[in-house]
Amino acid sequence: MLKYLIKKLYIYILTFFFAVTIDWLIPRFMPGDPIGVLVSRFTGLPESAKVMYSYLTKAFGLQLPLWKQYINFWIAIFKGDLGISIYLYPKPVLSIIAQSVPYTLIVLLPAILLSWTVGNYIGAISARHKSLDSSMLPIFYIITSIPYMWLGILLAWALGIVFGIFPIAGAYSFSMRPNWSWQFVVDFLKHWILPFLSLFIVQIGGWAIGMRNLIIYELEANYSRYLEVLGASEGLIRRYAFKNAILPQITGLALQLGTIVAGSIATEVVFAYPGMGYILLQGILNQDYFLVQGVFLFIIIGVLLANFLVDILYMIVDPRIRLGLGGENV
Amino acid sequence: MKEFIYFAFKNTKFKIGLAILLFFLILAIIGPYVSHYKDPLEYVSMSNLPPSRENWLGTTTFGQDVFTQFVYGLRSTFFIGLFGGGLATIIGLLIGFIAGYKGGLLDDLLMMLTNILIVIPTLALLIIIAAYLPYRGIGIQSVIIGLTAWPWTARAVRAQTLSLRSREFVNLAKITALRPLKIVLEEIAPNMMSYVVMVFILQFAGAILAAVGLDFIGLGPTKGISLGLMLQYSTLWNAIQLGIWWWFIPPGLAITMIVSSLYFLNIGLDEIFNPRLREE
Amino acid sequence: MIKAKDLTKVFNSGLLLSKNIITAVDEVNFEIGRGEILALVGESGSGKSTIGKMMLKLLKPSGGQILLEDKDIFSISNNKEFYSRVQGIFQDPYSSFNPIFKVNRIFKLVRQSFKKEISISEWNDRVEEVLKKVGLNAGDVLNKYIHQLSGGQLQRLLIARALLMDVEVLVADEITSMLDASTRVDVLEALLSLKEIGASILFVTHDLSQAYYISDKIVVLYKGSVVESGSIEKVFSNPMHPYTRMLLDSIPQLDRKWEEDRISVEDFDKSRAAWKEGLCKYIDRCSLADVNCMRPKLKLVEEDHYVACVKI
Amino acid sequence: MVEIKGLKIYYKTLRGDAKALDDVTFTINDREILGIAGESGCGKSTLGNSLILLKPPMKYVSGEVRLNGERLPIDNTVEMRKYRYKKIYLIPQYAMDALNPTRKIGGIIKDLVGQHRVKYEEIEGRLHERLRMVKLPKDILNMYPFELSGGMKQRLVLVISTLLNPDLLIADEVTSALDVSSQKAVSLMFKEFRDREIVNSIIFITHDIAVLYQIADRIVIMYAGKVVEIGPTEEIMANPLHPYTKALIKSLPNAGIRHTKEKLEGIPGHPPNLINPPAGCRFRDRCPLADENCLEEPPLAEINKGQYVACWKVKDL
Repeated sequence: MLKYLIKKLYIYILTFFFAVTIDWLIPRFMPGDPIGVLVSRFTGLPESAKVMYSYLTKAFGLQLPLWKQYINFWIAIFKGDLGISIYLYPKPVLSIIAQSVPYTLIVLLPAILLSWTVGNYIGAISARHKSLDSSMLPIFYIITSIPYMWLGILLAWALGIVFGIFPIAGAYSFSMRPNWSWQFVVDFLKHWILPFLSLFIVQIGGWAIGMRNLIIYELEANYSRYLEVLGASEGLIRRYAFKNAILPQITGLALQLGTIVAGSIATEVVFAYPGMGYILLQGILNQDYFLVQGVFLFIIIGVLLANFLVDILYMIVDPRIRLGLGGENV
Repeated sequence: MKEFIYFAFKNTKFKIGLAILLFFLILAIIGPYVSHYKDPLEYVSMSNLPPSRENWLGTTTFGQDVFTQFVYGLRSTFFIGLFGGGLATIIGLLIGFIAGYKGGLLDDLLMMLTNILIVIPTLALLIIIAAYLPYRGIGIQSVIIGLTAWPWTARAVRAQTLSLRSREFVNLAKITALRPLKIVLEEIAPNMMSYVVMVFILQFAGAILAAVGLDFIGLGPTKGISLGLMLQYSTLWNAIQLGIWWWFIPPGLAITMIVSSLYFLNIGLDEIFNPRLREE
Repeated sequence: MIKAKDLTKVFNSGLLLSKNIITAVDEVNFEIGRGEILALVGESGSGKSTIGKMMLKLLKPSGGQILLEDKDIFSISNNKEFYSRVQGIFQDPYSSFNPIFKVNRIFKLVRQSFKKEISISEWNDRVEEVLKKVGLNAGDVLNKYIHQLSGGQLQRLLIARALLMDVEVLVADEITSMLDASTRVDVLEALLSLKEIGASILFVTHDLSQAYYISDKIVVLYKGSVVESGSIEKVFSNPMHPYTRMLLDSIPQLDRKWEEDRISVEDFDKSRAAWKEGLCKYIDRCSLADVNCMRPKLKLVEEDHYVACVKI
Repeated sequence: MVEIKGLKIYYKTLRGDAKALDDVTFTINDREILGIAGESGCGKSTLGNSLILLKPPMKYVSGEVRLNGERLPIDNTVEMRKYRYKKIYLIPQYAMDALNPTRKIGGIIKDLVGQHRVKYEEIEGRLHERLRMVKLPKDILNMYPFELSGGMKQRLVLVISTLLNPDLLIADEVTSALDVSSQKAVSLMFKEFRDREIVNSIIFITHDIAVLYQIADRIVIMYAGKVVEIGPTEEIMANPLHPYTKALIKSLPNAGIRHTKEKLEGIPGHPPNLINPPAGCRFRDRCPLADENCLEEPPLAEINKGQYVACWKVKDL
């Protein structure tokens, strides 16, 4: 069991190292002078451009030899100093991101967990008999093909504008100050429902298809046939099949995290929901390079942590791994 | 091959998928010739006009003709799907073949790289790369999507190569003193042709979705138009609040239909190639 | 003439970090003369297929050598030269042919690799002739896809292929285990025709009756080591090693019934406890075993008959 | 006592119905081990599986099966559930992975037994005793199936399948995937289970006649979906009547034959295509004695006491 954990940790550390290196590499090896490109887009006066230019070169430490820059970069990360944001000058990047992370998590976590459970459940039901399967499967496939942000737009337009039930921008109405009053909570939830709903629906299709295929595979496995031959009821056979089919779905959750996080960025942009995605959009639109770099790192760390948690969960649930005999099939 | 055609046209999922795909393909090809206007970004008439005989899909806030933008956008979407998906499939095939056939340390290293790239959210990677490209055309966008989307293919192709490599006819080829390259190309690859086509279809769909994702957060092509950009502009300029549905519904719908038609094609092909499924 | 000298193969199943070593083949020695069939017999996991694969250079040994006419086969760099003299047939006939081509492609490839100098027409005559030798007629076998033929026919095609190349050594790795009894006999007869042209044949099998039927010498393997070997008449008529004796007892004969008392089943507990370095591998199932059964060496018990057991 | 009359089971395939089992009739007496032998594709597994779980692609055509006089509704899978695991059992060919890998063995047994409203405590004593009989330790119950070796799994499945003392036990190619030593051990255990009256009667299906010679009381030889010969084991081995049985026995090297002393002969040709089988005797085109009246289907006639054969030529011998 320990062997499995060490191997997993080994890959995640390597991945983190790889991601940070890319993050460091890109501005330094991209064609053209990164600072020049940044400053040229900055619409200020000529002198302020010069000031910006010197500030940025110092901030990047471009005058230092490459390997020195690389080490500084790592030190900065561990110290949590991700540089100063240009867009929200002089706020440090770390605090901006720290502010936006809770909003992302409030929408993302419930959406992922609920869509995973509901999607798996529906997938299991649809594998029950042919007629249900042939009608529900196309729907699942259409849902998974919808681009994340378009579903958000549709919901915003339909529920927000045409029926006007829910507000479609921000995390809470401007007149409110965040406090624990009942009134604020209700208002907050009304703003929360649409981004959550769009992220929730768009993922269900993927999980349902995955579970449907896995269940059919398990139902055809020899142990299901043996149970049937021993007069076991349909319910018992399906319960066993579901338990075995859910395992690869757990690893699937870990692998899909990357795409889901990417999807949530787009959804936040649609609803101007002040999560990491929205911050990232502002960073890009304003060429605020440090902010973009910081958000990238946070996403990587978040995804790696989540992956590791899911792996631990998988190890506890799957006896083959826990007893260290079965080869892990991630 | 004859048998394939016979079963293909008996398979409903395959037919539906193909029909939708062809519809949008034809629309993308003949669209620009049929539309009244040549330049999608040109000011043609009043802004926010609903669909009419003059402007089949109405106009945008800038008075541009939505239908012209839509058909040019379709072209770029197919372009990215083809080249981005194609590049990803080729890289995935190469790495999958080498890792699967050679095995040993090379296999471990390549798989390490693949696992890393799978864990990192590809969109985050694209953001960093795209954010720093001074000039972004569709071509460059397909390249960066292709470079980051291959891990799924590599894993699938490696598994397929491993299973084929353990088959005895590969050993028989080895003891007939055939060179490794000949073995891969003549013994293993032909058996995977059906599999490669299905993997390419999935990559094609993946590339389209990735491109839309990038365009939407402002990292799309700096010149020309794409369905993702249409969605971005419409959201940025409050098309939802103003109820200009004809600006954001068609691009999203087109992407969804194209991608789901690709998925249907994929399941259809899977049933056609997999005799066991055909029995039902 | 082919010889295995202290042949060893070790598999490392752990990944980069952890190492757990499995010794599949443990210092095996045997020799096959011209026109001789040697049966390599053992249960699953005894390493017999691994030895077969090493002889075909499909696996590199971790220790020891395989000598073809006293020349280490891994020193013969030119593959064409080696494989023109050493050939193999595998267990699953349906997996030995590339499903998308017709079966006669294997003959075309053989000509391209080894016998380029022979003209196509002359080559086809030779193909026809060897097919007759293995009891197949070209008409209903060539130009067919593999799902149109039976397992027995496919295996005989592979034997015909070896006959075409008049090989010196043939490795037959469990070639009859997937076949029905009736077609199995034709395959064994075809193998005998190869023996007549002077080939040395390694016949890998878990079926002792077939081994007794066609082979001249026998090597009995248990968990990678040789427990008994020698001329087949001697080993079958007076088996010395407890494992060989147990195997021979277990054969469902057609003329006498099983003795019911001597059911020797892997004893669940002892096998785990006994696995210590230096002890005889058969200790967990052996009726004669006691604590100081050290790791035995093969010793001559009678002319052309070796046994590896401390007790004998 | 099990009577099978005129059983016909076909397989649905793309190119039409394969007549896997065509009008098979025989009986299995109480406390008897009946061996069913035949080459691949002769319908023996179809027979075994259809008696207990008749699911597509198998299709019931006609015929009747009676267990102790009571008609078995084999064509109605739901109805049959009452009989499965109480009256009729199957030990499958795929015993190696017949157990759910992610659930403890004790848990599996508890669920299975619970399905038939039998409390685990009631049969716990019997379970431990049976495990001892097949030399499996008691603490196997809280282990997982993937921790056991092939032979052990086979013996465990034998115990699980016979836990509720079945009337009829069907063993489908149980020994073919095993090594020689465990093959003997498992086969003899079947005999012991019958002798200890844990099981009433057993249908032992295998392609290896030699194993049947060791443990079966009577043997049914099948060819291309039809029964060609039935008889007591000693009789069939001593003087087989049907040409196919003769050829089959002659092709086995099990009686310690050397190619130098005595040549074995195979059976030329291969079994007919069951989608449109040849008229009359299906062994016609491979049979050395075949002539024109073999064009008509030979009935399964009783030649001498207890020995049946379906061949015109046998009377003249």
